[in-house]
Amino acid sequence: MIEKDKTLRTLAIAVAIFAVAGFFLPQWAVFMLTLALAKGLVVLGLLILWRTGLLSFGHALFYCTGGYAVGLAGLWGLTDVVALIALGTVASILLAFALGFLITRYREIYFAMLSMAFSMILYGVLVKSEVLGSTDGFNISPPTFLGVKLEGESLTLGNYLVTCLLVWAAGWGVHRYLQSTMGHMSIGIRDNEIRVEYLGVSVRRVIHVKYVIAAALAGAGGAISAMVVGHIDPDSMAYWTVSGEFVFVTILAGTGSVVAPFLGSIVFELVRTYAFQYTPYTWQLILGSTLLLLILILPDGLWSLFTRRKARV
Amino acid sequence: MNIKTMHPLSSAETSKISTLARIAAGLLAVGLVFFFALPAAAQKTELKVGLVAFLSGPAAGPFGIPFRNGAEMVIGGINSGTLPAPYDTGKGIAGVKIVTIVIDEAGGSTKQVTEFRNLVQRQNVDLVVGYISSGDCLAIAPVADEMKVLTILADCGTPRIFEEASYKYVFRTRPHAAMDNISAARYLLDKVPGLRTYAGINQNYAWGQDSWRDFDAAMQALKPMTEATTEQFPKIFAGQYSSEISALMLSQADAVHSSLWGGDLESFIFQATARGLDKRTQLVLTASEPYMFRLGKRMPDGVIIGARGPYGVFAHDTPLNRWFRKNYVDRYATQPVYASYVVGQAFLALKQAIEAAHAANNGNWPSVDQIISAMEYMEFEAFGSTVSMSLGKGHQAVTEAAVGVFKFDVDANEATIQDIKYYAAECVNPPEGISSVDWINGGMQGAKCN
Amino acid sequence: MLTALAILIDGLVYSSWLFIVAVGLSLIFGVMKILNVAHGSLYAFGAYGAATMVGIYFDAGWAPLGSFAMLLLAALVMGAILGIVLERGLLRFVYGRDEVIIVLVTYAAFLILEDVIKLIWGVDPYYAAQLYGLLGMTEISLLVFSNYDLALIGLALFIGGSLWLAINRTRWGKLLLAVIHDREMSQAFGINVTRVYTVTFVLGAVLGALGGAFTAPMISVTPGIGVEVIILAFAVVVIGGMGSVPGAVIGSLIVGLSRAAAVHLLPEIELFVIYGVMSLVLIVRPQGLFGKTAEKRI
Amino acid sequence: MAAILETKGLEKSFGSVTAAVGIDVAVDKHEVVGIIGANGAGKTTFINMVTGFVKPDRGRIFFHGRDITALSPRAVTNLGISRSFQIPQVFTSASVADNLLIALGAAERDRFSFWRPLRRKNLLESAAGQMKLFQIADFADHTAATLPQGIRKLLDIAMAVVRRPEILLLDEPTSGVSAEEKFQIMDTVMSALKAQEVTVLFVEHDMEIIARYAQRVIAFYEGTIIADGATEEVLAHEQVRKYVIGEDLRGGDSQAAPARGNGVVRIDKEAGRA
Repeated sequence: MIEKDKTLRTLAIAVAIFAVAGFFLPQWAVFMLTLALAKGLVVLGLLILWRTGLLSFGHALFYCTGGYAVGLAGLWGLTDVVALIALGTVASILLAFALGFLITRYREIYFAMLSMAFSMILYGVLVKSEVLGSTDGFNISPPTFLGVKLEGESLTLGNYLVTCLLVWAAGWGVHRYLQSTMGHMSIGIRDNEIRVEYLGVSVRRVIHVKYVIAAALAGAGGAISAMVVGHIDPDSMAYWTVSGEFVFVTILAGTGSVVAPFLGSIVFELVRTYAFQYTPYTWQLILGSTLLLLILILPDGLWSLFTRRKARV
Repeated sequence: MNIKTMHPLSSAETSKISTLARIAAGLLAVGLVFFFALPAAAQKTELKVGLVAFLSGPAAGPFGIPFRNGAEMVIGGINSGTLPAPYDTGKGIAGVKIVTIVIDEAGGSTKQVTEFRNLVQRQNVDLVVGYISSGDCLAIAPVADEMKVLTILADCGTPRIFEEASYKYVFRTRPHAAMDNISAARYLLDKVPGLRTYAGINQNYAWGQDSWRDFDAAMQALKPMTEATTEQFPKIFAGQYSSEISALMLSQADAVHSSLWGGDLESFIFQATARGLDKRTQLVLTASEPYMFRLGKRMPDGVIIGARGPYGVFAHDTPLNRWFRKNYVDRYATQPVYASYVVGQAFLALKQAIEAAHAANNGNWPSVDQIISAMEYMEFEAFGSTVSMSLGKGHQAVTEAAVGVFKFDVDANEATIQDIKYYAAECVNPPEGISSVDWINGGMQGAKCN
Repeated sequence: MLTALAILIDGLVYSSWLFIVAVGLSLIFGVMKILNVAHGSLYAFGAYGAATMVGIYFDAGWAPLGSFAMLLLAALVMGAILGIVLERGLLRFVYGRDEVIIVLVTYAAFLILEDVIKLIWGVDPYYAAQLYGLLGMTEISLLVFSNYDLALIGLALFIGGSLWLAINRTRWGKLLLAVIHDREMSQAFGINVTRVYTVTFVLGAVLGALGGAFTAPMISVTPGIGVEVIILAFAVVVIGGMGSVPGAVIGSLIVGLSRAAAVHLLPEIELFVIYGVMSLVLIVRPQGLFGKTAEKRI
Repeated sequence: MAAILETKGLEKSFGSVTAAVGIDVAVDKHEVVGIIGANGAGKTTFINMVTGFVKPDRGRIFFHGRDITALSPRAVTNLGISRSFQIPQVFTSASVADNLLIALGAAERDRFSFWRPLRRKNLLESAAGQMKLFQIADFADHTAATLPQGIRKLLDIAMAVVRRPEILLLDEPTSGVSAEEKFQIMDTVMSALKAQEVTVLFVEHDMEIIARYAQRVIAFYEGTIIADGATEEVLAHEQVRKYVIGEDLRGGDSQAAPARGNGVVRIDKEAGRA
């Protein structure tokens, strides 16, 4: 009755393949993959929430918090890659923990819209912060790796390998969590909160934990993006369209596996960049049509490509 | 949201390794193809330029498309060798033709950094010209240095780029935005000598905030007894200014400063004139030149207009400018605006610098470092006026500034500018080594005005 | 005193505009439970259509006042065409799917329509400003108001009133209420739900386009105007309560008046006002002011 | 023997509708109590109040002498009072086995419930055992949304029982189930519960089922208890027959409705506590 769960093996092998590929792939691809994986971390957090029936239209709040935490730490001279990612994650966790007391009362569209309102308030604050460069944002110096300063290609590769490692760790942890009792409580809360309460479990507390985990992942993703891009500004980190993109990738990817968010994120990034390159004047049309087709053909997300065959058997 | 499409617990987490491995292998293959498709360095046959400008969104109409048009036309002139002197040195740049790869600037700095890398490493461009948004310029500059790619920031305004850092591979061939507001303040005080109060309406983002800060500071530096009555910061792309206009009316300021651009500026003008704001106060619109022809008689007479430099109607009447205007109007059936001018200016700078380096390199195609040395502290003739790369260790251009007053010539049915005043570069730009903000706040020490 | 008057009038004008822009979104959500992101595109198409038709009208040299009919006509044509294309050509294939999926479908449609606008009208601005000044201005001491703006208040009242009558006093309205209340039951009673959906969506689309058409004279119609409107409309609808027409009225009033107050009294916070108000309302009343929560029977 | 569950003077109204007035109930360990009453008599409200879903306007509820009136459903559940629902409250998109697994996982109250896998050997075995006990093992892999009503009811009850509660409140365990299935379901439930020595309160419309399974019966009428005692006696009680069972008692003098609150008939209380 216990099926052999291969997800962790798949994850480890995939991450290993990607990490090794980083040594051979062209620079632009490594950079793009780094960003796609960083955003995949954010989407992984949204996956946890979405399994619970909650969608945050304001998850950029934590992505941005992670990014700005790194930016501010950089201004104070902190450059170590591990410390920076940890800092971005912790900043998001603290914020989510505080907001969680409020937002866990909300469901459905109200959860989505209140999240969005929070993220837009942060956006407003940043736009008003001329010290932080307002909408122009500011630059961040490249991170150091345990005291070692890398440059050029090795910097790109270093960032990428750290990201791969984090993706593996996050995927592993989230998978364990999703397989746990509390992870499975997602389905319970989504289907029937009353029953969950009558099982003696606090729905709000479970959601609070999930919200904090999702925020931590988004904070880590934001921290990586900020370090890798070397620049942060509110428009590309906190605006509602950024959150919208995360939601889009979440649905596009599907919730079948912790690997799905990364796959979805990479596919999205590839579609977008090639639409940018080949149809600079109508890339939105191409992107929109592609996504529309994917939604219509694969209602359960890209991941259903890998599970459908099994379901038929 | 009731999500019905979840996978049951028991079957979700088991996927086939083989399929996943196939994806990874596929991605790897795609990457490798591009990797080996890298062309080997050979005799220079073409100069591949990445051109980045807004092609979608609200900034496409006022900036992006005129920018791209200006680039297209000037590149055409360079490639066919039809530019007038001093650029009549044969076809192309040192005989090499320019080809472009155009990218949309929409989507924020993160996407732009990604696409910049793609341009350089996937598309193998030799250099990149573009960027209208200051945020994008700030983000791109360190990446360009890291990747050692010559990059010309052609249009963005923020002084911060070379005031906060210095770059080797990055140049900005247009002056930064501080002079727009300094010259506007000087002009306003000349035109309205008894001015006591002024107000502002600027978009609530970096550009608007910086513009107002510079203008306000310049006014205080030039005439300390004046006073700002209200500072309005509507959201960018809000389009609705009825409340702000009421607030401006109630403030009864002698003048209203605005750095609005594009659709926001036009909407503001419609709404302000429909309520007679232009009759009660002196409007100072620092970035409004691009819209005067299109708006025509809908632009109220007497408005103080800037073009962010000696461009458009402020451009000096030289053979270069005549060539530029004629070809532009012939080709696009519309007047060139400052976005068209500044991108043309960037390509002129490239032509002069590369050809100088080419000559110094005994007629061989110069290295990037040689081009950079040629461009640093270079002075060159552009379509609007003379440009000196005198700030930012030779990487930041300055020019003179120009301001005038709008008048719609009813008889000729034409938008015109009167009382044009030019301000020498040293009058409206800080000297090397001090930030614009500090310079203005410090009373603009050492400004040399004619 | 004058400031108070300015806040009131500016607030009412802005509220009226918001209401006209948002009510179609609220209607569609109320009946179909679809959060239509493409509402912004409908707004943009309405504005472009109006600017185009007003331009043609003035070029033809007809009586200027008749140009107002062009705004209505543009909204009807654009709303009807796009409404039918979106509903019949796209949305009906995803009915019954998860709400989020439908939101994303409309988001994709929005992306596509953004470029379609560019393909049809290019990136240069269009104006319908000729008729903005036609109605003249009203002067109150230091303040001058455009009569066109003031007329928007009347238009909003008219639209709100007509909708209220249509929903509460007509047969169609009763069908609508039945479908809102219980879709399956309505179907069982022989109501043609498919038709109600199509009619509702087209009506909502026309209202969205109407918002754009009547905004066109006061703005420069450029690419991207739809993006800004979506969020505003969402906020209004969420504050008022999803799917409630009276809620849209109150939501618009709250946002409009607080924004006007901010502009006059504390311009620094203008950017936060709408989100601040939205958060406050949601914190106090999670379902919005007029929203209903379904008690779960156990 | 002291009552493990006791309510004193519970009152509740929803707007103008009075759902409970002066409800005093005491239940002893291992009792099997049937609750009867017409629709709207306040039976479900009683269960909702006891399990914390509805707060009484007045009155107190004690569990082992501890006041649990203000507690949430979650807290009440954690004290050992479980319930089932008239409309089964299950996780519709999960399989029957997973429904039980989740319930079992929740029952563990494990500090590492965010980390330890749910699909563990002991939990899987417990779930299998529970399914066997409730005779729903054949449906283990079926999604709950697709189950026949009877099976869903059993699942709902099974989920309530995995916590091994001291008291189980069943809200109409056989409503919506065909007449043939009713006894089968009740047999299954009751034998399963007997195995776990649970005190049971169950709301039921069907007097045959009441007669067969309840040791004691409480009859509700318009928010009050009109009878409480041994099953046969209550069922035979005149007012119960008239107002609850709905028999036409011609010639009786009971045309007047029973008095509220104070007219409780305690029929042979001791008999009910056999």
